[in-house]
Order: sequence, then C-alpha cells, then structure tokens
Amino acid sequence: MAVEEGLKIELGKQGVLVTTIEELYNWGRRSSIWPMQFGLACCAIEMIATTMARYDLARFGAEVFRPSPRQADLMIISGTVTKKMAPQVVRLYNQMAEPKYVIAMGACAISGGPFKQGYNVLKGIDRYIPVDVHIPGCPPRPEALLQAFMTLQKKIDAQPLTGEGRPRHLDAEAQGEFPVPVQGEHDLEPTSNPGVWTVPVVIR
Amino acid sequence: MLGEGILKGLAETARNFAGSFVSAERLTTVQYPEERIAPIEATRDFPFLLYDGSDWEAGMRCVACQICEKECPPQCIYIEKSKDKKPDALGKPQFYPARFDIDISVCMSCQICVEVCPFEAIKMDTEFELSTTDRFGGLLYDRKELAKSNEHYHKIHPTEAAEVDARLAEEKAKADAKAKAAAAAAAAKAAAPVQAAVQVQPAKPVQPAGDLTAERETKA
Amino acid sequence: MIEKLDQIFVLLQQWIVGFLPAALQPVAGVVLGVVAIVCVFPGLFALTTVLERKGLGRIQNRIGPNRVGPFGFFQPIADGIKSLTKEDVVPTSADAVVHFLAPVVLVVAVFLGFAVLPMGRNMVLVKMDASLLFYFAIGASTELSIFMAGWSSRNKYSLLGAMRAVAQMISYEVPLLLASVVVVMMTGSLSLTDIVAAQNQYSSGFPHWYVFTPWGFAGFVLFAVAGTAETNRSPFDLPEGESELVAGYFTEYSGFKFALFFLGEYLAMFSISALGATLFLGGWSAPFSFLQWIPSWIWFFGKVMLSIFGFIWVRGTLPRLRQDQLMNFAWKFVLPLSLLNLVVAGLWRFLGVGWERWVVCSAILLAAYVVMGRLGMHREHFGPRRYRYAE
Amino acid sequence: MVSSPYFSLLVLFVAALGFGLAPLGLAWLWGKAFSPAKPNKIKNAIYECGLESRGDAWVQFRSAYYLYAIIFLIFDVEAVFLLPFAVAFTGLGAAACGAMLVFVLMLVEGLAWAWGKGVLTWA
Amino acid sequence: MKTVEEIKAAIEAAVPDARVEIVANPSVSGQHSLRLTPSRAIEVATFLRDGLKFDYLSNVTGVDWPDKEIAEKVKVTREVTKVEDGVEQTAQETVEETRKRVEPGCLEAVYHLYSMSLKQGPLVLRMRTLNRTDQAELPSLTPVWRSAEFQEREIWDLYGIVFSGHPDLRRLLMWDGFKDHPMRRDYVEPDDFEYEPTAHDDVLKRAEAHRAAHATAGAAGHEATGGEQ
Amino acid sequence: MTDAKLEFDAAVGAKQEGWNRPPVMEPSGEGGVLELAMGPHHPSTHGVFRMDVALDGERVIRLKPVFGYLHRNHEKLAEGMSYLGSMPFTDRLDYICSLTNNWAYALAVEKLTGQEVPERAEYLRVILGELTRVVNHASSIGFLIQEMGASGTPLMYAFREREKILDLFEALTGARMMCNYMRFGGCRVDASAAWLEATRKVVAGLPGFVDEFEQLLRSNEILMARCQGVGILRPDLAVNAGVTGPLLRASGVNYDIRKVDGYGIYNRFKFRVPLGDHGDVYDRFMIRMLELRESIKILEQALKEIPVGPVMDAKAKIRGFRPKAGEAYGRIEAPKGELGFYLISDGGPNPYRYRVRPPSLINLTILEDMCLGQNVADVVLIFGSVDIVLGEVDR
Repeated sequence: MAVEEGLKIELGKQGVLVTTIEELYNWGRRSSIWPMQFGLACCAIEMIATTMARYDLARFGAEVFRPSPRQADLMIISGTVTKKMAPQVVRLYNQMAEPKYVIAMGACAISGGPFKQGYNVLKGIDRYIPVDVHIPGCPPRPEALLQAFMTLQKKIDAQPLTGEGRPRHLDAEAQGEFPVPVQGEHDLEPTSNPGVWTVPVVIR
Repeated sequence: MLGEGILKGLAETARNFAGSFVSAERLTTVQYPEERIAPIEATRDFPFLLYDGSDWEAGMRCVACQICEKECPPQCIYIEKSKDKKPDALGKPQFYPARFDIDISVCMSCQICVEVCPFEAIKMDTEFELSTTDRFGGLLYDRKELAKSNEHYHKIHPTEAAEVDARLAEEKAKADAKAKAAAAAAAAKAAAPVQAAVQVQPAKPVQPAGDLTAERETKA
Repeated sequence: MIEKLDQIFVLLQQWIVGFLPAALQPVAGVVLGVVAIVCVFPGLFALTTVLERKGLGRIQNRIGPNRVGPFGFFQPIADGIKSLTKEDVVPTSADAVVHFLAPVVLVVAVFLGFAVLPMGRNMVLVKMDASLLFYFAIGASTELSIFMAGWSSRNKYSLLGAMRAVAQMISYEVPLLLASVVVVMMTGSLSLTDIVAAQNQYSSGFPHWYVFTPWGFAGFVLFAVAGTAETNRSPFDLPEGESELVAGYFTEYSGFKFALFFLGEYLAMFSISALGATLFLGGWSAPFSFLQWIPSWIWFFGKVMLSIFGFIWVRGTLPRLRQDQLMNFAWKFVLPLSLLNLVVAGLWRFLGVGWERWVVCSAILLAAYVVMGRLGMHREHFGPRRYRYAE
Repeated sequence: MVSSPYFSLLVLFVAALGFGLAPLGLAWLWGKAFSPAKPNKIKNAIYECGLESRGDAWVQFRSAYYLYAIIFLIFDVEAVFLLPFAVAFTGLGAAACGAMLVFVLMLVEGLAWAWGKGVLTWA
Repeated sequence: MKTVEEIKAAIEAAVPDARVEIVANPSVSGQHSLRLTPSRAIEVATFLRDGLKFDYLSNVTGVDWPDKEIAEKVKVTREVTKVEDGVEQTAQETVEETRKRVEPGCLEAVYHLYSMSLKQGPLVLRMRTLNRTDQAELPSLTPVWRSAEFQEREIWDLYGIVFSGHPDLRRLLMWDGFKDHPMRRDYVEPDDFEYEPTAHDDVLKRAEAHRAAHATAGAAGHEATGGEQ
Repeated sequence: MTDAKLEFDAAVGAKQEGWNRPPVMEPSGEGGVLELAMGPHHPSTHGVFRMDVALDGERVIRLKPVFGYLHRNHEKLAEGMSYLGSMPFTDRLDYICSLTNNWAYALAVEKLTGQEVPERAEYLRVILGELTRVVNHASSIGFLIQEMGASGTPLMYAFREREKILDLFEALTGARMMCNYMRFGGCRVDASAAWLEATRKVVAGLPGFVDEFEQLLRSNEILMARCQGVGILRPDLAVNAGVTGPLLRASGVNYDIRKVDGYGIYNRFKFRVPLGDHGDVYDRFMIRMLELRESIKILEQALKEIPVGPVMDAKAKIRGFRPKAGEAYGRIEAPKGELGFYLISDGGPNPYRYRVRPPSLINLTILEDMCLGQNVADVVLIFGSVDIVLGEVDR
C-alpha cells in the first residue's frame, strides 16, 4: 500500500511538473506570437492599421512582424488568395518553423468571399493548409483582428503538452508537410488537400 | 549644414515621445478589450433580420420576397419562401422565410440588401467580435441567429431606427385609414398626402459618442 | 557606508570567496566575475528589448507591450520560452556546421569584449595594459560570425546581407579605432582603467571628461557614428535591411539561434556604448563632483542606458542609408575627419593651456565639418529644393 | 597561472561558449522530448519570397568587394602603428610629433590615392 | 477639340489608304469612335501621336463579341415539281422559312486617346479581329505608345488577341502554363466551386455535378461532415 | 543641384525608332550575375507583387515585374452582376482610396446615362475625394519612408491621421475602408451638420500634421541622399507610357485631370498643381507632400461653401437600373493617377463590358526604365515612390 501511495505522490508530482511546464510553455507561446510580415490584399491594410497607434497590436507583444517565415509563429492570411498566389502561400506556410498558426482574416481568406465566383480566386485557404482562427468581415475591423488574436491565445492555452489531444506540432505522427499545389492548364492541381479539407455536403 | 535635418527630425520624435506621456493627442492607443472606441452610429458590419415584439418567429418582418437574395453582390443570402402565409405586423397575411441563411464568411458588408429591402426587414448590425475556430459551424447564420429585436436596432442605430419606426407607423396608419375608409376611397386618398407631410423628428442619440454621433438626420 | 555601497559588488565577491579554501580563492574570484558578466548583460538585454519596444511605441504615439506580466516586463521571458521551444530549421543545402557555429561565435566574441571594460571603481574582470587593443581585436571577430551566418545559409538575401555587413563593419572599424586613438594620445595609456582614472578629476565641480574638449567632442561624435555602424543599428542597419533583403544574414535562422543573433547584436550595442562611455564620458565617474557619493557602477550603467536610449531614439527617427552612401560616408567623411582630429589633438597639446587652443581647435574642426559636409552634399548631388506650381 | 589575465579570459570564453551552447542544447532536448522536428523537402528548401529558389546563391562576387578588404587592412595596420605613438605622445617633443604628422599625412595620401583611383566607389 | 469627322478627314488626308470608319455611340456620352483597318493602324496611330498630338494613350481594352446566332425569316422562292393531273410540272413557289445563321464573332481592341499637350480627349479607336479563334491577330500599338505594353499583354492574357509587334507578349495576370482566355464570354470556369453554404440553383447544380464526377472517380474524403441541415 | 533640369516639351513628341523600350544592359563581367526574385512575399512590395531582378554586384541590370498575384477577376464578376452590384467591388480596387473609386465608377455610369448629380452631392464627393487623397498621400509617404527603413514612425503618424479621417468615413458611410457610398446620380446618404462640423475640425488639424511631417522628413539628409537623383523619369517617356498622377507631375508635366476635365465641380475651387523639376523619388515624395496642402485648401473651401439640398437625383433608380445601349469612358484624378471606367451597355441590367483603367498598373510600365543601373536598395524606393495598390494593379 505504502509503495502505491508513494508512487501516487510521485506521479502526482510529475503531473504537477508536466502541468507547470505546459502552462509555462503555453504562456510563452501565446505571449510572444510573432506574425509573418505578409499582406495579400485589402485586409492587409487593416492588419497594418492594427499594428498602428490606435489599436497597437504591440500591447500583446506581437508587433515583431518578421519578414522571414523561419522566425514567424503566425501567418495572418489577410486578403484574397488567388490561384496564382496559393502555391506561394502554401510553400511559405511549409517553410515556417513549428509551432505555427494561421489566422484567416476576412471573407476572401476564409471562403473566397465576394470574389469567390472568380476563376482565379481560391475558395478559401483552408483547402490547403489548416486554419486556426477565422475572422469574418470585409475587411474585419482592427478590433476584430485583436479579438481573433485573443481567440488564438485561448486556443493555445487549451493545448495540452502530452496525450491524445496534443496539437499537431507536438505529435511526431502528424502530418508535417502540406503539398504545394501545381498550377495546371486550367486550374490548380489538386484543387484541395484531402488531408486538410473535406467538402461538407449541402443538402437542399 | 549637414545634420540639420536629422536634428530636426530627432526633435520631432522627441516631442512625440514626451507628448505621449502628457497628451491624449499623442497617445492615441485605445486598449481594445478593456477600452473601446466610442461606437459610431452609422457603423455597419453584418446584416440581421428585424422582428417586432418578443417572438422572433412571429414578429419577423421579412416576407421572403427574395429581392435581397437577388441583389446581393456576392450571393451570400439564401432564402426559402414558406408555403403558407402568416399575418404580419399590419395584420396582412404574408409569406415568411422558411429558411434565411447568410454566409458571413462571404458577406462583404456592402449594405445593398438593406438598401433594396422594401419592408425595412433587414438591417446592419455593429457586432464585429465574430472570430471563430469553427469554419463551418460558426460562420453560417440561419434565421434564428439572424433575428434581432427592434429594441436591439434602436440600441445600435437610434436615429435611423426612429426614422424607420416613424415611416412604418405612417404606413400602418395609412393602411388603417384605408381599411376604415374602404367605402370612401377618395377621402382616404386625400388623407394620405397630409400624413406624408408630417415631419419625422430625429430621436436623440442614446449614447453620445464624441463628435461623430449625431448622424443621418432627417433627409432633407 | 557610501564607500561600501560603491564597492558593494567587490565586497560581495570577496565575502563569497572568503568561504572557500585559500587555494581556490583566486579562481573563485574570477569565476564570480565571469558569472556576474554572463548574468548581468543578458539581463540587461532582456530589459532593453522591452524598453526599446516601449520607447519606440511612445515615439510612435502608442503604448507598446504592456500585457505580458506587470507593464509588459515579462515579454522577453515569453519571447525566450517561445524561441527555445521553436523548431530549428536548417536548409538542406546550407553548410550545417558553419550555420550552427555562427551564432555561437558571435555570442562568444561579444562576451569577451566585456572582460576589459571597467564597470565601476575596481570593477574590471581583466586588468590589462593594452585593454583597448584587446577590445578592438576581439570586436573584429563579430564580422566573422556574421559572414559565416550569411554564407552558410546559401540564401541570396543572406549572402548579400553578409557581404554588406562585412564591408560596412570593416569600413567603420578604422574610424572607430582612430577616434579612440585621440584619447590614448591624451592619456598616454592603452588601459581603459587608466583612461577612466584620467577623466575622474574635477575642477570647480566639473569633470575632466574628454567629451568636453573640442577634439574629444569630435572624437565622441565620430565614435558614436562608427559605433552605430559597427553594431548594425539604424540608420546603418543595412545588413538586416528588411526592405530589400528580407531579414538579411539571419533570414534562414529560426528558434534560439535567431535569438542568439538578437542577443549578440544587443550585447555588442552595450559593449560599444560602454566603451564610448569609458573613453569619452568618464566611464564610471560622476558628472559633477558633488554627485560622487552615488556609486560608480550606477553611473556606468546609467551612461550605458543613456546611450541605448540614444540608439532607440535614432532608430525611431531615421531611415537607413544605402550601401554605397554608407561606404562613402565612412571613407570620405568619417575617416578624413578622424584623421584631422588626430592632428587637432596634437595641436591642443602644443597650444598651451589658454583659451586660444579652445578657439583654434573648435574652429578647425567646425570649419572642416561644414566644408566637408557641403562638399559631400555637393558631390552626392543632394540638397534642399524648391518647387513650382501651375495654376 | 591563475593571476594571468588570460586565465580570466579563458574562464569567460568557456562561460560565453556555455551561454551560447546551453540554450541550443536545451532547445534540442525539448525537441527530443516533446516537440519533434518535422523536416521536409519544402521546409528545408531555401527561402526565396515564397518561390522555388532558382540558381545558386554562391556566385562569384565582384572584385570591388575585396578591394575594400585590402584597403581596410592597410589602414588598420597603419592605425595600429599609431597606437604606440599615441601612448608615448604626452612625452614626445614637437619634432617627434611632426614626424608622426608626416606619417598621418601618408595615411591621408593613401586615402586620397584610393579615392582618386575610384576604389572607394561601391558597387 | 476636333470632331470625329474632322479627325477622320485628317487621317485620311495623311494616310491615304487608311479606311477609317466612324462607329457612332448611341449613348448620351457622345464618345464616338473610329474603327481602324489593322493593316494601316500603326501609320494612323503615329500620325495621331505626332500630327494631331494625341500623345497620351490612356486606356486599352478588349471586348469579346461572340458568334451570334441570328434567326431570321426569309422568303424563299424555289422550284417545286408537282405531279398534276399526271403531268409533271415545275412551278415557282414562295415559302417563308426561319433560317438560322451564325454571324461570326470577333474580338475587339479599344484604345482611348487623350492629348496632354492640347488637353483634349478622348478619342476612341477600335480594331477588330477577323474571328475569335484562328485569326485573332491585331497590330500592337506599343511601339507608338508605351502605355499599351501591359494593357495589350493583359488583353492577350484575358481575351487571346495576338498583338503582332508587341515586344514582350506574355501572360500578364494568369500564370504561364494557363491555357484559357478567361474574359471571353464562352470561358468555362474550372470545377472548383463544389461547396457553398448559400448555394443558389446554378451553383448547386455545379456542386452536384462536381460531386458526382468525383464520386465516380472514387475520391475519398468527400464524406459528409454535416454542418448543414 | 546643378545637373540638367529636365525639360518637357510635349510638342516635340517621340520620334526616335524604338526609343521607348528600356535599354538592354550588359553585365560588367567582373562577377557573376545574381538572379533574385523580389516578391511575391517580400516585405517591401506592398502586397503580392514580384520583381525578377538580375544583379551585377548590387547594380540592377534587368528587372521584370510579374503581376497577377491578386487578380480577383473584378471585371469578369462585374459583367455578371447589376450596375449597382459592382459599386462595392470598386471599393476593393484601390483599397486605400475606396471613395475615389466609387466616384470614378459613378461618374462613368452618369456619363452613360446622363444623370444629373445634385449640388450638395457634388460637394460631398469633393470633400470625400480630397479626404481620400489626404489619406492616400500620407500613407504612401509613410510606406515610402518605411521602405527606407525608418521603423515605421512616419507611417504611424500617417495612420494616426488616417484613423481620424476613417472615423469620418465611418460616421457618414458606415464603413472604415469599404465605403460603398456613391450612387449613380448622387450619394447614398446625406451628411448631417454634426458630421460637417466634425470634418471641419479634422481638416483644421491637418495642416499641423503636414507641418510635423515636413519637419520630420523634408530636410532629412539621409532621405535627401537616398531619394534625390534616384529613379529619374523623363517627362517625354512618362507621357508616352501613360503615367499619370503625382508620378507624372513630379516629372514636370502639368496634367491634373481635376484641372483638365474639371469634372464634378472642381473648377469652382482655387488650388494649384505642384510640379517637380527632376522627376526623381524625392520629387515624387515632395509632390505628394505639397498636394496634401492643396487638398486641405480644397477641403476648406468645399466645407465653407457646401449648400443644402438633396443628395440624390430624384429620378435615379436603385433597382431595375438599365442604361440604354452605348458606351462611355469616365475618368477622374484618383490619388494615384487617372482612374477610368469604360462601360459598354447592351441595354440589359448588367454591363456588357466593364473595364477599369488602373493607374497603378500603367504607372508601373516604366518601372524597369527607372530601376536599370540603380542599386537594389533603390529598386525598393523607386517602387515605393510609384505608389501602387495591388488590388488595382491586378484587379
């Protein structure tokens, strides 16, 4: 019995240790999200406005916009992703070091938005890469981006370090490469990455 | 002299640096989640459906005429017309939307649906804190999520809502007058212009918000 | 009591060392000194990153980081944890060994520079006669690490950034050295401790800092310019010039290696500030004789932080130069002026103690500055313009 | 040996090396324990604005780059010669200083020559 | 500013075989245009630039006029052989019948010219290709006005007009391997529009077609994930 | 400055054969040629734009712009929807100046249909248009200095003012950036007296802001050294290449559509057109700075004179709008240059052909000419001084 007690306490201590590390790890990550300097379209201007004096993204410690994907933690897809640009976006996402996050800012990034019927517009970047937070709006207000930031922080906070529910970057088995689509004769090939995106069924 | 312009520039930034500690003009940050920029009345974000009274389903003003669906530039509205009719606010039996979906992941907040709606049924909300991690569940609003009360409308766009209410009251009065004087159609016709001449008074804004609140007065 | 406060770190060191057997005492003393350096300056680095971000924010009418910990001061800790746990990406085509070594070399090189800097009365790790020479010798190896980083990444931006960095740093090495030679001439010693001691004298309450002489002031300004360029700070931050070179020589670095570059850059900034303060601003000496009761190390770190503030201020104001202009500025403006400054310093000594030497030396330097500035602006074809209007 | 200044430097060198390597080691350990590295072909390719990199970065550079290095060497070495003079300056007479002035003028001449030859023109 | 008629006269005086045609614009804007013969376009353009000082080419664009099917009623007279009373007779008979003919479409390039030195404009020029497929060639006016460079590239990209004499005729907006000319009115959009929550009839039809095509192809991962009632 | 002043003589015209192509530059052979792709993800290309650059040392010997990374098929979409439906899409063309885009489109449709615009609406359009110009010029200067590496300070100041102006836009039109405000035959809603008062207050503060900007930048030696003599554009080439806006005027060509066409009610206002003599980056920067002051003058006049009255043509239709068959080209002086809309109507509810004449795209025609022989770092500056928005370049 005594041995078991001791073991329990020991395990509990380890648990505490893991919890502490987990908390520290998540706290560090969420307090220091450096976005990649990456603007696509209209929303990029609002993204810039978010970093400017009135809204000041710097308060969250996130004004360090890194131009190189190697040093960035967050990709804010701010604007329309066209089929001409999509391979580059996917490649850049691949080139970011783990852990990495994606915010799809604005209607175009989520679903193609108002331009979704266009022949050169990708109908949502989540066809190729996993998106963590979606912000609707065209363009979303800077406050909406700040709020999305906090949503992302909450998401990071909830990520366990070990076990089943751990995020992708902590899981050695999980997919690490997101294939870059090829620009074909009429369209991107493939039109989506089945590992990331499954088509919901519209039943009418 | 070389360096003069650099010194001037340094003086300018020093002024801003020092000013940021004393003047609000030089420290313009509004610390978002705690502080908020004074709401501007005309702000529009995403559409919502107005209902009168307390029951959203019964009071919905939308009659499923599908004009907004057709006019919506990015085609983000989907409406299914009901099979039956229900009485509307004026007591007239009307169709109602059996389904009214807005995909806000597509909506471009252009307000054209509001402009073309002849029934004052769809208006623009000011809610913007909508970011979500749920792509498919979180961004498709059905009619229940879209329905918001007239009180809400008054809260966010007081001036505009008062105008709309006045206009609707006028129409209702007109309709009542028509019903009452069904026998004397000519008399009813004569009464209408008199009523139309009634000036609509703009309501006072509920929350004064800086210089920019009073907005959209009565159209001249 | 005040004496004790001034020497508190020295006493602390002696006190701790006192617990150890006599044989170990010298070693322990050294180790303690090293530990102090290795702890204090990275700590200062952490503090400076927050202060810089906040200061830039204030210049730009905003607040800056204020949500992580009290007033945002835990920000660097969070950044550190994040960098530590970030994946380390090394491009396949890169030279992995050199790629790995570059940041380490940088950190080691800048740390070694601190060994000879007197940080307070009796507070210097290595008492060396030729400490200034040692400093410059060590300082030159940072160039090596930057070139290693840029070259090994095999990235076009990195390589261009590294080429620029090396060209820039060697070009400003010469004026930096020449600007310091003036001080050596006047002190007659290459030891930084002696240089500070020479300045730690007061006449009618005012100190004998070299910056308060014409040649010293000129030397200080030239030193500041060259020092800014040596540390790749704005407006000379071309090697990492984001606008055309993405992130310059550390484009391909991620995780803590990147953080080490950051650390190295800031440490170099501290060390060059400390050297400048030692050479021209009297090191750890107080600015007025009646303020001598304040501990010397406070003055030293105060001066360093003041110059850091200057760096931040300049960064918040100025755009950066172009590479050829930067090189021209070094070779065609700063270098001739620093050579002239040598001559002026010689004159200063031979003109005697009267007021004449003040007038003559100031006039020569000012005239040279104005004329060379004019000529430079003329040669580079720039100057103020007027505009016409059409109705 | 302990009293030698180079011992202190050695200790500082070791400490600095440790300071550089320790976090890198820690990061490596963290990667081993929790966050596995996920290398792949795309990630480990060279970054070039989101495109696939074409051509090698290691091209031959222009000789002008190296000329600067040579000039630097000349000036740095000559500046080092100035240092002993500077140390002795306070005790020197006018004649010695005049001789040194000539030396400085030779430096200036070298600079003027390089300038005139256009060596100091970048790119 | 000179009227279109005057300009036409001036062109014809300067370039004798120019054969310029005035295309009237029925709208209130009154911006009538001149249709140039492609073979003489460069000469006319140079004359407009140097002679009439239209030094600034503002806007260049393409217009697609697809093949039009015209149904018209035609009275046709033909000989009918009838057997009447056992005798074969040939008689003339007039019948009205509906005939369909396809009026071949064309691609058109429209140029808007202004004069910066005289502060005049606009002058609209148009050129037409012979058809939309194999003879879609027009002379490039880039050698005359540099501003046409990108705009003509764009027209080649989106409409498929080949501008002969263009110094750098590559795709401008779409990627290099792209095969179609998407601004043409008969362009078939790629099948990538399979999901839309507020799908309207035609979109829904396309989505179903897409699903059917991919289901037969055996694409996995297209299972229903709900989200819809 | 002693170098030859560039003279513009439009009467001379261009006669040399093939003169209007960028010259072909040969590498010096002293080292390898480095081929560098700048963009589409590059910190200084204002979005998704790519320049394929060949470098000889740091000197640019070839530069090819690559477009289309933001090609959103605006024209194709517009051909499939009603005239009104395209109005919000025009906001997203040049997404810094949505209101001038609205205006240009409304103007083109009004040309097509002959609708009248009430006087008050014209004034409102001028006020909003000039506020937009202030926003655009201030932020474009800010972006330019940002590219020069000024860690964002001028941009922050520009955006500080921009926020004030965007508040005005929001109070009037309901949105910060995508205003969707103008309609064929007027404006959507009327401005209240309070709004006009707030606008007067903001406009009264603008000269102080421009002073601050000039103090910070105008005589800065680094800025002068970087910008002067860099990226020179000859006026004859500028005209031939269809360059418009501040870029053209910096080359010394007096061509401002507000003066030339006098569209709207611009001929009622007193303002001057600043002209540059050198056509380099510094002139472009200064022309924008000086135009800021002229815009403020126009704003002051318009705010003083604005009459009361309706803001929409009473006959204007919102639904069921079908112009008669025909075509029209309408243009305005947008902050970036001549923004034109070319519409062909076949009498239906949708335009048959809808074409945007984007100033940003056409101003880029001479990018290579300006960059050849310059330093890589200058490419970024020259590109920034052209002031483009990708939404408009690629549409």
